[in-house]
Amino acid sequence: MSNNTPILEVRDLNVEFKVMDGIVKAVNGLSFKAYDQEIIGVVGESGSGKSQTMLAVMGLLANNAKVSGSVKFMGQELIGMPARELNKIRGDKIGMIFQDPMTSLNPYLKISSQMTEVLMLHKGLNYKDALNQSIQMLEHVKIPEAKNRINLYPHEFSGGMRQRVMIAMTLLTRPKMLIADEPTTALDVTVQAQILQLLKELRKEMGMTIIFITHDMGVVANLCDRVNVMYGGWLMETASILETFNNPMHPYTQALLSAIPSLDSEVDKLQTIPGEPPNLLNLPSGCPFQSRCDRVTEACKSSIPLNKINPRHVVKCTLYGNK
Amino acid sequence: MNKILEVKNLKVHFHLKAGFLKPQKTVHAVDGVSFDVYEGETLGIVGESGCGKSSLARALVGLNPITDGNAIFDSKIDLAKANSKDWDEVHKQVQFIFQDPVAALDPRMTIAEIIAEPLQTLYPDMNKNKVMSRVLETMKLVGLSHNQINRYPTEFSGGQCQRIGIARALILNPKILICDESVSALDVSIKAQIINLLQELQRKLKLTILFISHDLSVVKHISDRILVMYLGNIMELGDKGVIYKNPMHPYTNALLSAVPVANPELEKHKETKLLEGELPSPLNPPKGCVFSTRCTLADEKCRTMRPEKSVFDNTIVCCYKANYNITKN
Amino acid sequence: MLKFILKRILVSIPTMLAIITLVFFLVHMTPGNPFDGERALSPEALAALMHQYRLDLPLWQQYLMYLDDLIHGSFGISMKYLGQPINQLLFPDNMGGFWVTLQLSVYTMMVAVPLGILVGCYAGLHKNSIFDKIVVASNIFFTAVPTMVTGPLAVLLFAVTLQIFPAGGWGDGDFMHVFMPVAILTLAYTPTIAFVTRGSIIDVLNSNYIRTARAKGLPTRKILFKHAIRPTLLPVVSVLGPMFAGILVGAVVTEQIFTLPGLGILTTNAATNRDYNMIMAITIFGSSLTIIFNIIVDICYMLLDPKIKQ
Amino acid sequence: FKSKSAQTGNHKDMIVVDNGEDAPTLDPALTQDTQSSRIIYDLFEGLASFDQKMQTIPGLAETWDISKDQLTYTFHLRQDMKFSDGTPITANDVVFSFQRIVDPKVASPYNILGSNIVNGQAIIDNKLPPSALAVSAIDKSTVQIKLVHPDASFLAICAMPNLGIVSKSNINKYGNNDWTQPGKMVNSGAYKLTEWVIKGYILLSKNSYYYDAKDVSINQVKFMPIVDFSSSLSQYKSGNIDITYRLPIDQYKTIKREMPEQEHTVTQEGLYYYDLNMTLPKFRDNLKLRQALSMAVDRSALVKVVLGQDQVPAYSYVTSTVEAGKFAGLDYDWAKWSRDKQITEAQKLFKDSGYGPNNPLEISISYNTNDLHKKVALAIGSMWQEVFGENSIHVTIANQEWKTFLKARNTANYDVARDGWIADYDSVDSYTNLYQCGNPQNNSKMCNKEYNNLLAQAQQTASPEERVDLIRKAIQIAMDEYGVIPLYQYTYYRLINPKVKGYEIEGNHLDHVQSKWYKF
Amino acid sequence: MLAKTKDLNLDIPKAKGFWSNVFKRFAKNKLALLSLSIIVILTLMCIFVPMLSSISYDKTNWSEILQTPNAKHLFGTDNLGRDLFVRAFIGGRITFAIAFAAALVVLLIGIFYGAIAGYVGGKVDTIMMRIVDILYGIPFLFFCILLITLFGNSVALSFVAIAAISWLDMARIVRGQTLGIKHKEYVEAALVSGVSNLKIITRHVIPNLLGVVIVYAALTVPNMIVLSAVLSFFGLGVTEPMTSWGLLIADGAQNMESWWLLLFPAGLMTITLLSFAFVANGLRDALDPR
Ligand SMILES: Nc1ncnc2c1ncn2[C@@H]1O[C@H](COP(=O)(O)OP(=O)(O)OP(=O)(O)O)[C@@H](O)[C@H]1O
Ligand SMILES: Nc1ncnc2c1ncn2[C@@H]1O[C@H](COP(=O)(O)OP(=O)(O)OP(=O)(O)O)[C@@H](O)[C@H]1O
Ligand SMILES: [Mg+2]
Ligand SMILES: [Mg+2]
Repeated sequence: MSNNTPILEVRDLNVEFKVMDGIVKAVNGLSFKAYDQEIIGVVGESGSGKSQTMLAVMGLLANNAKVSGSVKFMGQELIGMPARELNKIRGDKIGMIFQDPMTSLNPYLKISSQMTEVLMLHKGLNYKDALNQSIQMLEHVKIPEAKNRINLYPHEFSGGMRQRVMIAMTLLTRPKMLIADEPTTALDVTVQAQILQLLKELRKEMGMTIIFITHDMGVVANLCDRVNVMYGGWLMETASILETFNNPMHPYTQALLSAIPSLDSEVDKLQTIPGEPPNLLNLPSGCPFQSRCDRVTEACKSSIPLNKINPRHVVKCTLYGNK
Repeated sequence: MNKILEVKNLKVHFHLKAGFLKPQKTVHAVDGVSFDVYEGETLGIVGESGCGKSSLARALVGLNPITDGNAIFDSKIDLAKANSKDWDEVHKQVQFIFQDPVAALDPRMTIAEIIAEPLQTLYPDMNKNKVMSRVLETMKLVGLSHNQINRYPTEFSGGQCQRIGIARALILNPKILICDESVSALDVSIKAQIINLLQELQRKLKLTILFISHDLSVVKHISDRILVMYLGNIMELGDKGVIYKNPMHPYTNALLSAVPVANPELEKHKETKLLEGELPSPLNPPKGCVFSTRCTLADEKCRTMRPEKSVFDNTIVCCYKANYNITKN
Repeated sequence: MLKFILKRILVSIPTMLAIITLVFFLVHMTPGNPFDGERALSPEALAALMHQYRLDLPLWQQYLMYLDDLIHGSFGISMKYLGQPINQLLFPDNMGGFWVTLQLSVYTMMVAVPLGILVGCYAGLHKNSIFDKIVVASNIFFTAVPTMVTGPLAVLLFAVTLQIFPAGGWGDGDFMHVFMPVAILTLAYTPTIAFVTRGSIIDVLNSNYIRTARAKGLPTRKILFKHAIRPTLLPVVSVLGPMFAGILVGAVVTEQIFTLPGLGILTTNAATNRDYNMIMAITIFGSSLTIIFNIIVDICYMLLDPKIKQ
Repeated sequence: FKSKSAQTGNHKDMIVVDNGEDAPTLDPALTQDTQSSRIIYDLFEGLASFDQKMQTIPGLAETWDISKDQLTYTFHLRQDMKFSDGTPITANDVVFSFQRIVDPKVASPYNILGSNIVNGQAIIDNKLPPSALAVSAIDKSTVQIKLVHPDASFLAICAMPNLGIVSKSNINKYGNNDWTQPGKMVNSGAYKLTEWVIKGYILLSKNSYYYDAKDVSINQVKFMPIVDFSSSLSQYKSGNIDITYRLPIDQYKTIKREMPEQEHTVTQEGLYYYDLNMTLPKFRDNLKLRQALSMAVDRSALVKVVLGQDQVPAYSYVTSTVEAGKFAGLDYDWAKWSRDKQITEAQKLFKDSGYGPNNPLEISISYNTNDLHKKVALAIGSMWQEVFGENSIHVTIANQEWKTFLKARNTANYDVARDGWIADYDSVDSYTNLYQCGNPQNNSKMCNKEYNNLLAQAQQTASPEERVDLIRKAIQIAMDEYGVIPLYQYTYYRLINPKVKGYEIEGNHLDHVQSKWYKF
Repeated sequence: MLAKTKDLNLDIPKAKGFWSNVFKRFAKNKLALLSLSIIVILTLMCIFVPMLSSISYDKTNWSEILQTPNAKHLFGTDNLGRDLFVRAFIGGRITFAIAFAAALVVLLIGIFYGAIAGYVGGKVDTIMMRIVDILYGIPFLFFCILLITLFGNSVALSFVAIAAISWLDMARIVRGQTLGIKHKEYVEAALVSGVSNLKIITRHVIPNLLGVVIVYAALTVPNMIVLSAVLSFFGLGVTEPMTSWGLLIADGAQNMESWWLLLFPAGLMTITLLSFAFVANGLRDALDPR
C-alpha cells in the first residue's frame, strides 16, 4: 500500500439539513483520507451520517442540504465544483453504489439501457460493445441468464438482483474509487462472497480504492484494510482492520463489536447498546455518545480532541487524551 | 400446535411482457413449494438471492397472484381463491415488512402518519392522543427518536426507513408477521434490539413470524425452523438446530460455509469455496434438481430427475445425496 | 398489445352507440328546427322539407333510419347546406373541412408539444429561477388572455400594420397563411403542456433514480431526456389526447378570426343552425377521434410505464 | 416583403368580396339568405334584373309585354343566349326554372313567389303537377306567364335570385342536389362557379358565354365568409379583401373619419322594431301602456348617440322610402312633438294604464345574441326606466341563441322581442304583411280584421292609386293598434377598395349587387 | 437515566398533520403569500366597490359614451356610457364565483372519479372512463341550450353546465397518474396493512398526484371563465346588464380601438389568474415535502 498522496481527502466536512422542526446536523466536522488501493470499511450506527458523507463527496445531497468543508479527490476540490466538471469525474472516476437498489434504479428504463449508457458516455463505446460488456459484468455478479435478463425492467428483478445490477453498473467503468453503500445487504452469503471476491480482484487489477459502508462486521473483516467508525455524524475512530477488531478504543466501537451475534454462540438475548440514539436536531455539546457511554466524564461535554494512538489509529474520545 | 398457514404446492409465475414477435417468457419464481407454519413459531427462510423468497411472501399477502397451488390461512381461507373480503380478513392479521425500506414509505406522509396508519385503520375511533402515544411507544421500541415524528421518509437514512417499516408492522400486534429482510440495513446494535423485541412479542402474543433473511446468524438466533430455498424450490426444511449443525443438502452446506465471520484473521485465511458452475435461471429452470448445475456432488440422475422430498428425522430434504451428507458428518 | 387494442375497439362500439343515441335525442329535443328562419317558411314548403329530411316521422323511427344510414357509411344530408351530403362537406375533395383542421392541429401539436415539453422541463429543472417565473407568468398570461384577444391583436400587428403575414384565409396551406393561426393556437395550448410538464418533472427530479443518473456523470440533457422523460410525460400524454381532438373540432375562435374552413366553425354553425345531421356527424367523428386518442394515450401509458399492464 | 396573399388580394383581375357568412346553397330555388343571393345574382340571371338604383331592368328577356288587365306577361328572350357550357338558353329552361320554384319536391322556401301565377298555389299545395303552372313557352324565345291577380311588383319578382334561369338539362343530368357542385353547375349569369371550399371561399370566374360578356370587366370573384366583424376590418386593411360585408358597429365613426373615400353608408329598405306580445293580457288589454311604451322611446337619441350609423328614426310601420315614397308621411303625430312633451304624455299614459310605484310593470326584452341588439335593448330599457321611473318599471333583458329566440318569438313566448324586416324587393307588401292577422311573420300577434280586409281589397284592385290609398288606410289602422314599436330604418356601411370602380350602391337599398358592374 | 428521558420528552415536537405542514411551508413562500393577498384584496374590492360606488354598474349615460379613463371613470366608460370601473368589479363577483366553483368541482369530482377509476381498474375503470368519453361526446352547446329550455336561464344553471364538463379532463389525467401510483410499493404497503381502498385513494394516491393536479386545475379555471362568457352568448348565465370578466374581455376584443375596454378587464383577469397560479404553485411545493 502506497503511503503517498491520498486519493480522497475529506476535511472538516459538515452536512446539515433543514427540516420543519429545525436543522439536522447529519455530518459534523468529519475528516479522513483514503489512499490508493485501500479498502476502507465504514461502520456505525444507522443514521450516523455514513451515506450522507458519501453523497456529499459525490455532490448528490438532497435539496434541503447545506454542506461545508473540503473534499479533495486526486487533488481536485469537489465541493462547489460545477456540475459540468463533476460529471467528468462522477461515474467515470468515482462510482457509487446506492443503498436503496429499488428506488435507485430507473423503473422506466430497461436494465440494458441503464447500464450501457455509462460505458457509452465515459468510454465512448458503441451500443453493441457496451451491451456485451454489461452482460459480462452482470455475469460477474452472478445474474443468471444475463443475456436475456438485461432486457428486463428493475421491478422484474428480486431485491438482491437489483443490488447486483447496481453493483455491476457502477463497476462497468472501472472507477478509480468506488463508494459502496451497503451493497450486499440483500445478497445471500454465497453471492456476497463472490461479490467480495470480485471487488478484491478489481482492486488489485485496476488499483481501485474502495469505501465500503456496511453493518456486517464479517464483511468488514473479510474485505477491508481500514475501518472508520461513525456515530452521530462524528468519525469516532479510524484504525486498521486488525486494530479495530483487536484493540478497539472508543467505547462506541467496543460496544458495537460486542453486539455482533455469531453463528456459533447460543444466547437468549442479543446484546444491544442501551440508550437512545442522539438527537441530531439538538446535538449535545461535546461527544454525541455521552448519554449512552458508561465511561462518560465531565470532559465529554466540551469539545473533544482527536487522539492519535498511532499514525494509523485515531480516536475521538476524552479517554485517550494526553493524560 | 396449530397450523396457521398451510402451503401446498404453491407456484408463483411471472409472465414477462412479450415483444411483438418474441414468444412470451415465464419466470418460475416460486415453483411448487409446500410447507406448514405453526402458530407461535418463527420460520426462517433463507436462500440464494432471486430464489423466490419475496415472491412467496408477497403471494401470501396477495401482492403477487398465486399461479397454482393452495395456501390455507388459519384453516379457513384459501389464499389462492380468496376474494377481497377474505383478503381484508387476512390483512388484519398478517403484517408484512417490505424488503425495500424506502420505496415502501409514502413520501408525502410524515413518519408519525405512516406508523399510525394501520392502527387508525383497525381502530378508526381510537382517540388521537392514544394513537400518538402508541406511535411514540412503537418508535421508541425500534430505536427511532421522538423528535423525528414530523419528518418525511426522504429525510431518513436507509436503516431509519427500515425501522419505520418495522414500527408500522408492529404497532398492531399482528398474528403473523412476515419480515422480508427487515433488519438487513441496521447496525448490529439496533438489529439486536429489534430481534429481541420480536422475540419478546412472540413470547407475549404468540406471534408467528416468517423471517426472510440473508443474515444466517440472525436467522439462527431467531428461528425455530429453517426453510432453505433455491430457484423457486425447497431444498431443505427443518429445525434450526439440525440444519445449522447438520446440513444435509449440499446447498445448505455451501451457504453456511460462506458466512463471513467478524474476525479479520480468520477471514484472511479462510478459504471460501465459491459456488462454481452454471447459474440456473428461473426463466428456464433445469430439468433435474435445480441445484444440480452447481452442485459438486451432482450426477446424471440429479441432472435429469427432480428429487422427491425425503424426511430424515423431522427434516425434509430434496436431494438424492442427502444420505451422503449424513454419513459425512 | 394487439389484444388490448382489439378489446378497446370492441368497447368503443357500445360507447359510440351510447353517444349517438344520447346526442341524437338531445339534438332533436332542442328548440327550433333547421328550417326556422327570420322568414317563416310557407307551411307547404316546410312540410316538403320536413318530409325530405324525414323530420316528419316519429323520433324513434328517424333514429333507426339514421342508424341504418350510418351503418351504410352515410352521415346523411346537410340541412344547412341544402342537399349536400355531409360526407362531402366534412371530407371534401378539395382543401377544406377536416383536412384543414387536421393540418392546423397537426402543425400546432408539432410546435406546441416539443415546445411545451422543453419549456416545462427547463422551468422545472430550474425551479424558482427567473426563467421559471417568467414561464409560469407567461403561461398564465396566455391562458388568461384568450385567443379571441391574442388573435385579433396578432392580426392587427402582423397583417395590418407590418403587413408580414396575410390577415386570413388558408391559401393552399402555405407557410405564410399557416403561420399566424398556428402561432395563435400554439400560444393557447403550449401553456397547458408546459405547465403540466413542469409540475410533473419537479416530482420526477426528486427521485432517487435521478440521483443515480447524476452519479453516473450524465449531463443534464441526458438525464432529462432519457431518465426523467418517461415519468414526466405520463400526465402530459393524458392531456395531449383530448387536446388534439379539441383543436380538431374546437378551434372555433381561431378559425373565425382567420377565416379558415375548419371543423370548429362548421360545428358551431351546425349547432346554431340546427343542422342535425351535421351535428351528429361531427359528434360521431369527434368522439371517435377522442376515443382513438384515448386508446393511443393508454397505449402510450403502457409503453412509458413498464409496470402498467392491461 | 409582401406576403403572397396580399398579392392574391391585389390580384389584377380578381375581386375579393367579404360575404359575411358561407352561402348555404347556390341553387336559386333554394336560396333565402343574402349570402347565397349575392352569389346567385352573379351566377344566374332572371328574365329581368335589378340595376344599382333598385330599378327593374331587362335581364335574359330583352323586352316584355303586359296585358291590359295586368294578368298576362309575355317575355321575349335575347337571341342566341348560351349557358356557361355553351348550350343555348331556351324558353323551356325558363319554364323549368319557374316550375322548380313551386315544385313541392324542390321545396323552395320562396315558393310564395310563384303563388300568384295561375295554378301556382295548387302546385305548392301538391294538388296539381308542376307542369300545370301557367308559364308556357310560346316558341324558343318567348315565354308567357299568367297571373291570378295584378301585381305591380311582378317584374321585380322576375328579377329575384330565386327565379334565376337554370339549365333544365343540367339539373336533370345531376339531380336536384348534386348539380350545384363546381364542375357540374351550368350558369346563365355573368359568372360561373369554379371552386367552393365550405367555410373557405367561393370562387367564380367570368362566363364567356354570357350575353354581355364583353362588358364584364373583372375575371374572377372570390367570396370570403368572414364571420367576425373585426376580422373583416383587419383583412380589409391588410388588403386581403376589396369589399367588406359587416364591420364592427362601434368603429363606424373612426372608419368614416379615417377612410371617408372608402366608406359607403347605405340606408336599407328595412325596419327595426320591437314586438309587444299581444297574446299577453297586460299588453293586449292595455292600449295606453302600449302607447306609453312606444312614445317613451327617444328614437333620435337611439339613432344618434347609441347606434350612430346614420340610421333613420322610424315612427311609422313602413319606411318612407319604399315604393319611391308612396307611403311616406304616415308617422305618428306625436313624432313631431318636443321630447319633453312626448315624455309627459308617455308618463300620463303609463299612469293611466294602471302602473306606477305601487304597481310596477315587470317587463323583459328578449333579443338574439348580438352586440347591436344588446345595445338597443339596454338603451330602450334604460329609456323606459328614465321616463317612467325605476320604481314603476322593472326592465330585464335576456339574450338567447338564435334558433331558441326564433322559436320563442314565433310562439309568442316573450314580453317584448326585438324584430326586424328587410324587404325582398321594393314593395310595401314586405311590411304590410308583417302586421296581418295570421301571417306567420306577425310575431306580435296583433290582429285587426279591418286591416286584413283593406289589404285584401288593395290586392284585388288594378288601379295603382286606389291601392295606395287602401294600403295607407290600413297602415294607419295597424299603427293605432300599437302592437309593435317601430324604432329605425336600417343602414349598413361598407368599405370598398378605391381601386374598385362602378359601385353606385348608395341608391340601392336592397343590396342587389352584381359583380359585373365592377371595374378596376 | 430518568432525567434524560424527561429531557427527551421536552423535545417531542407536536405531531403535525399533513395539512399543517403544508400550511407552514406555504407560509414561507413569499410570492404565494403575495398572490394570496392580491386575491383577497381583489375579492374584497369585488364585494365593496359596487356597493360603495356612487355610480351604479348598469347606469347608462348617453353623454359619456366611450370615455377614456379619467378621474370620474377610472377605467373609462363603455359604449353605453357605463362606468367600467364599477362594472369590472361587479363582473369580478361572478368570475370569482365561477373560478371557485370550477376549481372545486374539478378538484373534487375530477380527482375522485379519476382516482377511483384508475385505482380500482378493470371493469370499473372501463365503465367509468367510457362514461367520461360519452359525456365528452355530447356537444356542449346543445347541452346548454337544452338546460335553458328545460329550466330557464339562471346563473346557477351556468354553474351546473360548467361543472358538468370541467372535470372530465381532470378525471382522465388523474386516472393516468393513478395507474402509475397504484403500483408503487407504498401503496402495496398500505394495502397489506389492511387500509381500505377508499383510504388508500385519499391518503396515498391523491396526495401523490396533487402536484400535477393542482397545476392543471390552475389552468382549468381560466378556461372555465372564458367558457362562461361563451355560455352567456347562448343565453346561459349572466345576462346584461350584469357582466363577468369573460364577457367584458369578449366585448373589449370586439372594439380594440377603445383599448381600455379590453385592457382593464384583461389586466384584472391576468393578475387574478397569475395570483391563483402562484398560489397553486406554492401549494404544490408545500404539498411536496422534498
Ligand atoms: N434529506 C434529509 N433531510 C433531513 N435529514 C436527513 C436527510 N437525509 C438524511 N437525513 C438524516 O441524516 C442522518 C444521517 O443519514 P445517513 O443516511 O447518512 O445515515 P446512515 O449512516 O447512512 O444510516 P444507515 O445505515 O441507516 O443508512 C440521519 O439521521 C437522517 O435522518
Ligand atoms: N414482477 C416480476 N416480474 C417478473 N419477474 C419477477 C417479478 N418479481 C420477481 N421476479 C423474478 O422472480 C424471481 C424471484 O424473485 P424474488 O424477489 O422472489 O427473489 P428473492 O428470493 O426475494 O431474492 P432476494 O433475496 O434477492 O430479494 C427472480 O428471478 C425475479 O427476477
Ligand atoms: Mg445509509
Ligand atoms: Mg427478496
